[in-house]
Amino acid sequence: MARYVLDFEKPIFELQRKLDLLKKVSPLEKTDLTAEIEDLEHKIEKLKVRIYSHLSPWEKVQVSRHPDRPKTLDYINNIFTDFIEIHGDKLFRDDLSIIGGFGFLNDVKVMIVGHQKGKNAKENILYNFGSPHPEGIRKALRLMKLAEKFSLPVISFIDTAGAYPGIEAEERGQALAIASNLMEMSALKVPIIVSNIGEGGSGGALALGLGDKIFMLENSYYSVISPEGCASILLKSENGDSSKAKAEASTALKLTADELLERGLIDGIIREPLGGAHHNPSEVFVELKQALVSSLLELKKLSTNKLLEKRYNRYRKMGVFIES
Amino acid sequence: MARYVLDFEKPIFELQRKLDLLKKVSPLEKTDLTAEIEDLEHKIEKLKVRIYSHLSPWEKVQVSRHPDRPKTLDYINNIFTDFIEIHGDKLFRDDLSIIGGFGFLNDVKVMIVGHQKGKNAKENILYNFGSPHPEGIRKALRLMKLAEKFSLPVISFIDTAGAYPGIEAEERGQALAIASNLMEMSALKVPIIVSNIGEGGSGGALALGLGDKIFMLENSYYSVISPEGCASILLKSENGDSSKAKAEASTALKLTADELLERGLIDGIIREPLGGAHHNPSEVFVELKQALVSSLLELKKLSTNKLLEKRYNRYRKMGVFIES
Amino acid sequence: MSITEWFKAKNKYIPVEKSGTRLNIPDGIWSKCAACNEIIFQKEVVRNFKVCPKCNHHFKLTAEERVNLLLDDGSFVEFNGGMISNDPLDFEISKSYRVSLNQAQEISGLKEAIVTGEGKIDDRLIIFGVMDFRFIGGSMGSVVGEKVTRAIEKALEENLPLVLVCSSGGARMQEGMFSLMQMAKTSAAIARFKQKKNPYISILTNPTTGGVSASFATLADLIIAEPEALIGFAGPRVIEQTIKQKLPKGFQSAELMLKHGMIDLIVHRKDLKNTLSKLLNFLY
Amino acid sequence: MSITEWFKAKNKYIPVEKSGTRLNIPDGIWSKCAACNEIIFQKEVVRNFKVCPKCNHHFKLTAEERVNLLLDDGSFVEFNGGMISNDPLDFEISKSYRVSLNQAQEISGLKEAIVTGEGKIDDRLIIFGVMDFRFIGGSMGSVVGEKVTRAIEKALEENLPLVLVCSSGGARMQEGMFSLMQMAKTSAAIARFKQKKNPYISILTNPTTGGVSASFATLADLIIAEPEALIGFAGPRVIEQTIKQKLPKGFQSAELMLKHGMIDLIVHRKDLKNTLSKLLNFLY
Ligand SMILES: [Zn+2]
Ligand SMILES: [Zn+2]
Repeated sequence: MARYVLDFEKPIFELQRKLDLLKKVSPLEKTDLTAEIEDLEHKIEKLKVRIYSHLSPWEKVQVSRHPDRPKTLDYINNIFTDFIEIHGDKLFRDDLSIIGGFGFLNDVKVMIVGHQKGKNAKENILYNFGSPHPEGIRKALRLMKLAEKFSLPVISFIDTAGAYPGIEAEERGQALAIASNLMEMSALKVPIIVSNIGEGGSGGALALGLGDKIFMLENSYYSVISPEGCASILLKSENGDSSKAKAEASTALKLTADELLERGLIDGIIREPLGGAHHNPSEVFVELKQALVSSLLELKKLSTNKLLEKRYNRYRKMGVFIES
Repeated sequence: MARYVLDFEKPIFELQRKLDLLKKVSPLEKTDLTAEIEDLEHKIEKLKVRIYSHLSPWEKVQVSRHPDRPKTLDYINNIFTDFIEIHGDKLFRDDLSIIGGFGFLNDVKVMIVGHQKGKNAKENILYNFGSPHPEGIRKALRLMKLAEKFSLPVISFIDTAGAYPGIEAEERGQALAIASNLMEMSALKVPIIVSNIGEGGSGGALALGLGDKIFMLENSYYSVISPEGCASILLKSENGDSSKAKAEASTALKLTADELLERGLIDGIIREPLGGAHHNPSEVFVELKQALVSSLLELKKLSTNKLLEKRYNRYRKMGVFIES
Repeated sequence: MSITEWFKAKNKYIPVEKSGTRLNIPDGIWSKCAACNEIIFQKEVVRNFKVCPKCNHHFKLTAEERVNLLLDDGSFVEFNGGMISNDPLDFEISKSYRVSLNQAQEISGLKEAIVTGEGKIDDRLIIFGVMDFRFIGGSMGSVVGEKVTRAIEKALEENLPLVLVCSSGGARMQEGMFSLMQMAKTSAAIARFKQKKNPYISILTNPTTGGVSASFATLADLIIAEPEALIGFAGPRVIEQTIKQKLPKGFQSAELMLKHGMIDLIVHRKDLKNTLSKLLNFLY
Repeated sequence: MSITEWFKAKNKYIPVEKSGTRLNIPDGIWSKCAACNEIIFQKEVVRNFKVCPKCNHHFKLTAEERVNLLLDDGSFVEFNGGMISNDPLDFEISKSYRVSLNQAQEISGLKEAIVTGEGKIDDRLIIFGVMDFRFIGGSMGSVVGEKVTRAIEKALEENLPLVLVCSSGGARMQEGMFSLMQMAKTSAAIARFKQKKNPYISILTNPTTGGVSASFATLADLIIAEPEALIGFAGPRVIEQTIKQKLPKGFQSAELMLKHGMIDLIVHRKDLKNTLSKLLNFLY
């Protein structure tokens, strides 16, 4: 079980610790503790179901950021074979917050791109917490254009709090880099399948997220602004930093997979094991792989023109307004 | 007359100084100095012809680098109207060693690009002595691609000792930037007319120099390596830094306009006034403008396919070898 | 009178001084420039295209002031003027989105943060859009995205040049992912527009950040910025929170962005129409 | 026997150890690695694809060693093997170019600094070229430019993948502007090649600089570099003279260029053929 414990998970971990203790002392005691152990195990299972099966949007946001959650490289290694990593934007720098390369999805050759987060402090520094600079956004585009030239479908993974908001990122054209990806991806002549495996933070996520099929993991989120950002802007007079404010913002933003599916903004949800993908990653790998394979099969039936027309129309109709 | 005096010009300037002195004292003297003055003027004219009309390759290299020589911006201001400068590579930086923008050549809308050198230390720091970093090379390409989209012919001016050989220039991909320009320019769907107005230093010059018509000013040079570089590599045991070595290298490299025209590597030579373009710039502006106008007229008659085929063949046949 | 009616009704040039609520310039005959603190004569500011005569600070213009500044007298015809937001998320934090919309409409006299239509620049017909910062910080929700997209599509269909004047803090968070998707929608429309060779010029005014700068605003063939306009992706406060230090003065200014190669040219407001006209002549 | 005859004559795999003059590795059973100064057993180095078993330094390979390393046994057929330089400038400084050419031919057993032809990688037919640094520093004059261009054109005509192994100090100054123009010629040929969708992979080995790196070498769809290879435009000495300071260690190495986004991947020589084969499979 995970080392890193979220606030709302604490009751489960309390009982779990009790159980571990009980199991440890059991052989040393004279009285038979089997019943107590079974009872506690039962209790834990019930508590898990009670807590995990009705996560609030803000709780899901926290799960989506769990350090033990599988990251893009885990999906690459468990879903694809023969991965060959390709580096660089051929312009400025190899931004490691973006990973990509060739791989086989079963017997189909594909190009993979994704945000790469770390699982610990050291990795997170290396990957800049999965937050790309413009060169990372451009690296992703370069790989996608390479895929287009050689007719390889693009499989994209989203997992970022957002494009990096730093001085140099601004100076090197973060805005233009994102805009260019959106423009180019909208017309890329190969299928693009996007899976949001964790955080879908605004423009930095969308820069790898425009495509023909958009999946979200059950506990991932996708939002125009982080709940924290939203809370601090709208609730600055009250306490925008409080958990309550963040929870309120998370709910208001309708950022969960369920909310977005309901509004037609995504195509499907990959269910996660109780407590999140890190409680049983292989289950998620299998389900996501299945979704990718069948989507690819479906998209490959379309002519390029039809594919691009559908993609355009998908985004063309997004938006809600009244005309008088 | 120019402030900056080249070694081989010194005898002329000596006499000139004498003449100036004579003219100054003449009104104060009792004897009539008119004859002496006229004689001296005559002598100077003869000396000028003798020295300037048979410049050696190394002397021409020196003239090509003369600080008072007209620079790209002078040609822009005197040949074109309604110039609007356009900045930046949309990637990293606006490299001021490259200047470019829209302008009218008579009534024809064109895109102008060129290396920009300074005429004094301050300007040269601003323009980095006309030596582009990769972002300058890419800026030029961006303007040329813009010209292609909007069907504007490209008028390019070459005047650089070479692409800047610095750490950051290497890190940002100087080699790839130059290569990309060559590749893209070879297939650019608008006429490209190139004028070498001073220094044509290797790859940094060629990066703006691939085109359909290549002109050189009489005292410009165009070379695979600077005479200094060539001398220091081949004559390191002797004194590669000596004027003699540089002169020898300049001759061996066949880098003058005459030598290159003879070998079919350029299309025409713009004659300069005695002593170089800075002795009477407007003469050069008029002659170069005439050459640009008539070349453009000629090139505009070609279909795009024909234009590109001719451009390809032009470079395709360059090279001398024996097949057994 | 709605802006639509107003624009339709007007047949002659409406001088800048008659326009609605002014931004950053306090009322009164004399006032203090917010940028240089000098005392300036209101009429002179207005005559100077709302540019401070002392420090050249470019005050924000309203949509109608911008129309008057850039388009030929009486040439503007608005499109889709009646389009309004439908609050797709029933959004309410501290204040309901519907209330914000009503307030913005009252303050600006506009229905949304952008006005689009067709008009002429020196007799050349163009498709034109202009954002108004008074309307929830010029933020882009469904209506802005839709109107921009329709303007792009119209320019494409009719083979006309496209000119968009941007002024925006970014995506409108009150419409959540619908707002984010307007970035995709408008960028996709630009991709189609660029398959033909009609020019698209964007004018970035103070400020242009977030979802607008990261979509259609920076995808133009030529990007003009007004002097000292704040231009970037992340807002300055977000950056300061991330890097945990104050930003240098002038960071994210048009001048810095020009230096970093992101902008084609900076043009003083008084020369804007003329430069735009010349550029269109080169491209079209 | 010329390299052409040699290549034509051979029908079976010629192991690396039988090849001609070695670079950087002194003869003898035991020797010192020039990179790490460790004593290394010659046979082991050769068995290890001329990579130092102690420090992984990749010693330069000759053209024929490279053919043996990368292409299927006996599959290589050379093109244009007889092409030689004609000294277009009658170049002579300190030593005549003709003498340099003769010496290079003697040392290398080659006619020029590149060998081109067709061959197979895991049974896949490709157009292949490999430069040899022993021949006037792998410099590109008319012959190299022409042979590279013909190889590109051949790959285009026959719809075959193109693989070029680069090793060059740059343009060949003894052919003056003819050399510089080979950059234009080869890059123009690549532009045409790229209009179709056949893959072009370049392999940058130690060193790849100057006119070769600034033309066809870096225009590949994928760029592979060997570990620690010196890759750049300007040579290190020229840079040091310009900036008037010593360059940091590892500057212009393949590893630094990878970090700066200029190279797709770095591959150890022992994995080179296998990786190349896999990449071709993804692209073709
Ligand atoms: Zn002021
Ligand atoms: Zn070693």
